[in-house]
Amino acid sequence: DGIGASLLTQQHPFYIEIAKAMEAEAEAKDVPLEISIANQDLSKQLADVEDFIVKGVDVLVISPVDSQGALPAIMKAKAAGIKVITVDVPAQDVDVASYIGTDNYAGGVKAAELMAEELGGSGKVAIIDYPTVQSVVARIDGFRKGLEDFPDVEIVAQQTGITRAEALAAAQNMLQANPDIDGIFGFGDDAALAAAVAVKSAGLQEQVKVIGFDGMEEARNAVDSDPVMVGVVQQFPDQMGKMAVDTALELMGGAEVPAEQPIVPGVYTGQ
Amino acid sequence: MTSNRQAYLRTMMRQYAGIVLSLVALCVFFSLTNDRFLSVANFTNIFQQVAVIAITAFGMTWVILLGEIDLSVGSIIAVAGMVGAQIIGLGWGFAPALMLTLAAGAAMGLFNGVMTAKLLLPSFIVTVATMSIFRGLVSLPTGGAPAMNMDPTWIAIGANSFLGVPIIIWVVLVLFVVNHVALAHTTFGRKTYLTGGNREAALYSGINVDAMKIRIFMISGLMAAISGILLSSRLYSAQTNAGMSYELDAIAAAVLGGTSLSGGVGTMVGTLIGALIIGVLNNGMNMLSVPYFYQLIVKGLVILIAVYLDVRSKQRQG
Amino acid sequence: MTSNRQAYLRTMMRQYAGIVLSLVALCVFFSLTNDRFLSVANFTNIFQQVAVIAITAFGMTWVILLGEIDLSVGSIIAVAGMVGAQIIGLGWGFAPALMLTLAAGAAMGLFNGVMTAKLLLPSFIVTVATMSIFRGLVSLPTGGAPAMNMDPTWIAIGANSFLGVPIIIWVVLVLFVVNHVALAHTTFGRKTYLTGGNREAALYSGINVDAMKIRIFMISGLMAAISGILLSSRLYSAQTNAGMSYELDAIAAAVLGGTSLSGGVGTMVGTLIGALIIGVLNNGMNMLSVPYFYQLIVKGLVILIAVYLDVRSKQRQG
Amino acid sequence: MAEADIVLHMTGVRKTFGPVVALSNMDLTVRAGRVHTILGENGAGKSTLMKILAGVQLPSAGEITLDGAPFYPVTPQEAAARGLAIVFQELSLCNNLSVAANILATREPTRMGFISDRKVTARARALVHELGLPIDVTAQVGDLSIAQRQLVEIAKGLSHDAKVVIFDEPTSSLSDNEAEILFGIIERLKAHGKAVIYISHRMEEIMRLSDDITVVRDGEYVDTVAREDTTIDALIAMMVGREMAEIYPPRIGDVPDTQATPALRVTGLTQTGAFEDISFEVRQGEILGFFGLIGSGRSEVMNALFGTSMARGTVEIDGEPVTIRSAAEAIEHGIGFVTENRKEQGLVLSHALRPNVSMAALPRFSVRGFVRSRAERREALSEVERLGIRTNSIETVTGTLSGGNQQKVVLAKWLATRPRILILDEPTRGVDVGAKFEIYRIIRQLASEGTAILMVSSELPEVLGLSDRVLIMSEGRVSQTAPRDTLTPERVMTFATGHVQ
Ligand SMILES: Nc1ncnc2c1ncn2[C@@H]1O[C@H](COP(=O)(O)OP(=O)(O)OP(=O)(O)O)[C@@H](O)[C@H]1O
Ligand SMILES: Nc1ncnc2c1ncn2[C@@H]1O[C@H](COP(=O)(O)OP(=O)(O)OP(=O)(O)O)[C@@H](O)[C@H]1O
Ligand SMILES: [Mg+2]
Ligand SMILES: [Mg+2]
Repeated sequence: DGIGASLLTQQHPFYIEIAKAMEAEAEAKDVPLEISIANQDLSKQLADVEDFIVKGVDVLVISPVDSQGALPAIMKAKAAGIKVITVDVPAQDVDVASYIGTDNYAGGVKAAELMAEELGGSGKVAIIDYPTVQSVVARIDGFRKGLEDFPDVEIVAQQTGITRAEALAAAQNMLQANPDIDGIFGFGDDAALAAAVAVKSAGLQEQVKVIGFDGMEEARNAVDSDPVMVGVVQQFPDQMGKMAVDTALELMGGAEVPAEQPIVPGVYTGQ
Repeated sequence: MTSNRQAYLRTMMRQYAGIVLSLVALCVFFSLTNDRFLSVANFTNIFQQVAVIAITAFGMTWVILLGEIDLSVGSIIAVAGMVGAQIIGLGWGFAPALMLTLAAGAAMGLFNGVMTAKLLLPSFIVTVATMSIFRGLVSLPTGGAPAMNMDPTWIAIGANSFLGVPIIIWVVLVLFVVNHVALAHTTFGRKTYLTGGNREAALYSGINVDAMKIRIFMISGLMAAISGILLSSRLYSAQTNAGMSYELDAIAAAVLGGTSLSGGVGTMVGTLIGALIIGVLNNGMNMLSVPYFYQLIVKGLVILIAVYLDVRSKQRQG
Repeated sequence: MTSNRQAYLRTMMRQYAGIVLSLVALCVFFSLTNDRFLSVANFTNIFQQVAVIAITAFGMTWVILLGEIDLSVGSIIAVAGMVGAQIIGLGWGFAPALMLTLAAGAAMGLFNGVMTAKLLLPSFIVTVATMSIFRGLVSLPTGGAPAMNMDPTWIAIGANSFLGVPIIIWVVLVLFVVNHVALAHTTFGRKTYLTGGNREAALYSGINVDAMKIRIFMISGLMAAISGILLSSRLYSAQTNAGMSYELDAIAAAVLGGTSLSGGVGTMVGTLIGALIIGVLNNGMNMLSVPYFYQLIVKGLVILIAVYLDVRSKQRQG
Repeated sequence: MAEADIVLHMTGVRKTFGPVVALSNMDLTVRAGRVHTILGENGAGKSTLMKILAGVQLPSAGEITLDGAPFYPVTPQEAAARGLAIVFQELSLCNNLSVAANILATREPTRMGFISDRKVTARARALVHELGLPIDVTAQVGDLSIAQRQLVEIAKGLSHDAKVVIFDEPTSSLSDNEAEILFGIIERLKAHGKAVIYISHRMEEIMRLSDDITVVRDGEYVDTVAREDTTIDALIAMMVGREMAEIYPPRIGDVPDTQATPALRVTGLTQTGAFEDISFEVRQGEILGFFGLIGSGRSEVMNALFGTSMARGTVEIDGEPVTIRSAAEAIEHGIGFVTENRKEQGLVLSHALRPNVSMAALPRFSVRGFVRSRAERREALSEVERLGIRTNSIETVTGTLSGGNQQKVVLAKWLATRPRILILDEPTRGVDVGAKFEIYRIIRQLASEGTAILMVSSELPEVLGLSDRVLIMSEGRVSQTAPRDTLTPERVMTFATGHVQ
């Protein structure tokens, strides 16, 4: 009994924050909570959920490795009479008790608006992406869509940079190929922070503006102190984690909960 | 004859003493610390979770026995799922999808085999390269997004049971028996051992070493494709990052089971036990809610200890 | 003497013809397709990006020459960055942090070496296990989050230049020379070739094979730690997932450079060229905005072609 | 003889490997300035004893003294430092390095801590020159023939100064020319007052070189005799435990009809750089000996016949022209090939004896792809019996057998294919006298059953003792083919050295 949480990674501050917030709330409300980490591997996530079912948890909190791919895990849990809450990444084609998460697409649009504003409505932009993660794909889609309103802002390059080191190399090489880049959008804090380093090592800090996504502490500090980092779309993992545990408790108590509990991302541009 | 059989049993005991001990010790430990561990439901879980690694490891065992290595199996797992999903998506139906998926697996193995045997490239580097190539290919149809595969028969493989036992477990057991018999009792298996033991001597004894290599990489590709089918069936979808780094788990299972990376030594029985050790360990630590990073540490330590026990028990008695 | 030198040059040509050809072909292709490729700034980029792989590959070359393998280097890279960040965090200052980081790398290598040499476990499985163990350890101080390391000297390594050349490049060049000289011109290097060529013969010649193994795994750990320092310096932080799967790139660099995975054959020159091929390829494809999945495919194909050219040029002339 | 001459002395030395007793009770007294031969059957424990002296293995029990002081070397360095040099039986060279690097391994001359390759080459060249060995020190060892590697092994063993020099079967892969060089070296060592321990199965050279001879049987000391006080027959009797009248058994039945279609006819076989225009024929039941000096190309011809290397020319089997492109095709045509290098081309050393015996004849031991293990076991047991292979069981790992017994396993493997044409390349390398006789008897037997036999050998007595006709090769060409009874050793040597046209 209690809550079982299957999170998609533990090597990202965003998820560490969610896990911390959940643990703190579970402690405060005195409810058993177990967390397992799927390490971006859907079959590990399925195995984790199966193990939760054997252990007999009451509520499953899951941040799917993949919104479609989580289907069998969620169906198995539901078939075993377990209530399911999705966090951060929604599940497709299956109803869950509640979804708590950032609207990534909207966040991407906000990033585009900020970028256009910083560039004064015209300039060349590069993107660092991570094409196999859907929440990231939604951000990039939102960003591209958002820029459509600014015809003078042109996307000249898009490369993949999953880890910070890869993002750094990708940013360096894009800047080398396109020295007239004015802005870089990184799909996450890591990508943006790496891009900022690349900008400085290319000596382009007067020219290039970097915008990130996630808004963890390190990135917010960078926005405060580093003129290259002009802003970051901010998610609120602490709220998400707390809300997930509270919702789980309500479900355990038999209460009704809203099917969607969106958390609107903010835009952080410094103090 | 009796003394022969006894000698055989003694050899078996000696051969598997170390890893069987490790497996039993793990099971005892987990059942003492968690009362739900020792249940039919949980053992079904373990077997299902371990199926993909075990089957891939069967194929890997052939490759390693030959003194080669196949690092591309993780990518083949992903390609297989994607081929299946795409063909189901075209509406061709289950049987053609299954056949073409298996054929794709064998074809990727064929590519590895030909590169290794005919161009004389080291299999390590060939399969590092094809690991990257196949991983790139898998993403082309969907641009990196997963492809759903809701074909009812496809899903049934991972979800249904036969005679009360999940089909996945049947598949593992049947493939185990087939691979074991082929390795231990056929001339093909014998030639594999001989070629792995001394390639040149095998060549001089009339064994077509190149053909062996090609066939065995095809077996490895085929086994990986079957793993890919099971995986995508369990997940209702083909993930482009499916099977990532499974090659290491498959190799670890084979080596835990006593397969020597220099070729010529190893058995399917050992590989199955090796895969079960990995499965029991993952499952048991989940049941105990061991935090993720500690799981990594414990897993590494258990592998070290199990291999050590294996090596030592062989030294002692050998 | 002149004829000796000429013979030497011919050997060199023959030895590196295949990969030098590959490297030149790549450079020509990229400079034709992108006019900013052929610039000092870009070659600085390439060298910086390739530094981590190259240095790790230097260590890996020793290990492979001995006939062993070290899959734990990627995790050691991460641990090194984390140790540095933690010690800087304690306020002990740059020099102690540097020393302790290097010591940590050597200690992890020592562990690998002792397991391999003294417990007679295969290095593949030992380092698969320690890859997992070290990756678990790296996350313990921060629970998986990155640790900032803003020590000005630490950052300067990755950001500053000396005589107009980035310090990182100096580090690569110095380590290249040191490793090359040690391998080609010292008794230690000679013993490495002897042991990798024929372990038993080395034993009979009185070489302490166990001690060689331990020392060489320590070298590999040390090189990985230096890579970890450079990486964390360039990123201002220690990432817990740093260096993931770099072991494969390092092995690929060494093998591209003509190092034989069965031991006894290979050079540091080859490894450096191999690392540069990988670096030029990544850089060039980024500059051409090749989509990610196509990059994976092209990278695999280029590795295959380069190794093929290498093998063929040796067969022809050898 | 004065006690002061005694350099090395041992009593009750014992060595076991798990259940295997390699040495049970060994005594030995070696004196300075004398050649002390150790004689014993394959697997008697000779090499094991030498490895103990060389610091490669530790004795399980027993006392050893060197110059009166206890001597239990733990490492090869320690043994070398105490004045011991050894030429190992099983080649222990690194194929990836040059001859010079191998000879001076771990003793490379350095300059300020760095190896000077020039000095390595120069010193190795000087040493090889001094020893009078015909080897190029800059060649890669991997490119050398077995015989040349043996010479390198000798140079390596003699690369440092020593009081006691051990030679473990140094001539087993040498032809007489090189062997003569070695005997000269041994004479010089003796003259310099070194103690030489010598192991060989060639009785003629033992009688020529030795001063003292110690016989070992089943790991146990039998006796030590002075050369003057004994004869070959007496030694063999001591060693084998019975009398042996004749080493070369007589032919069974008549020499085959010269009119019959040859089982194998080769015309104009040529491989550029290795051999040229080789023509010969061999009939069923005939033994054709191939003699020549090292590197005369005999092994290359055999490889070409067996399909393991390519050559031009025509090959006919039973009058039908055939093309053989692989060992598999050769075996299908009924050809068997006992290769000269048993470690590399002959055996899977890590595997048991049983699968090694059946490996070239798998179709005989299988039905519909499944191995018939009972038939396989029966065959292995009967070959062990027939060839007198000294082993615990047919499941013993071949790598742990003594060298001579490994050679018999290679023979067993090819006998199991029931070949119609059998190529034997140095079939008795490293085999003891008793076993040699057995092998010769089997060769005779096969011939009488109609097998055509090509026997390459560098041992002249063997070639002359067994062949019906002898083909002599010199520098890749056939310099003479003649019936056995028209040849004398001197005539053969003149053809082999190419001094007659
Ligand atoms: N490492 C080992 N493990 C097990 N048995 C061994 C090992 N080394 C040697 N033996 C056994 O010890 C015995 C003596 O072997 P050894 O090589 O000393 O014989 P040998 O007298 O040199 O024979 P040969 O004349 O054939 O060279 C043999 O029965 C052999 O099988
Ligand atoms: N493995 C090898 N690689 C390269 N060259 C070789 C090899 N083996 C033999 N050779 C060379 O081929 C030539 C013919 O050697 P081969 O072994 O056929 O002669 P052989 O008459 O059988 O003499 P031996 O008694 O040494 O076997 C020699 O010059 C030898 O150096
Ligand atoms: Mg011997
Ligand atoms: Mg020969």
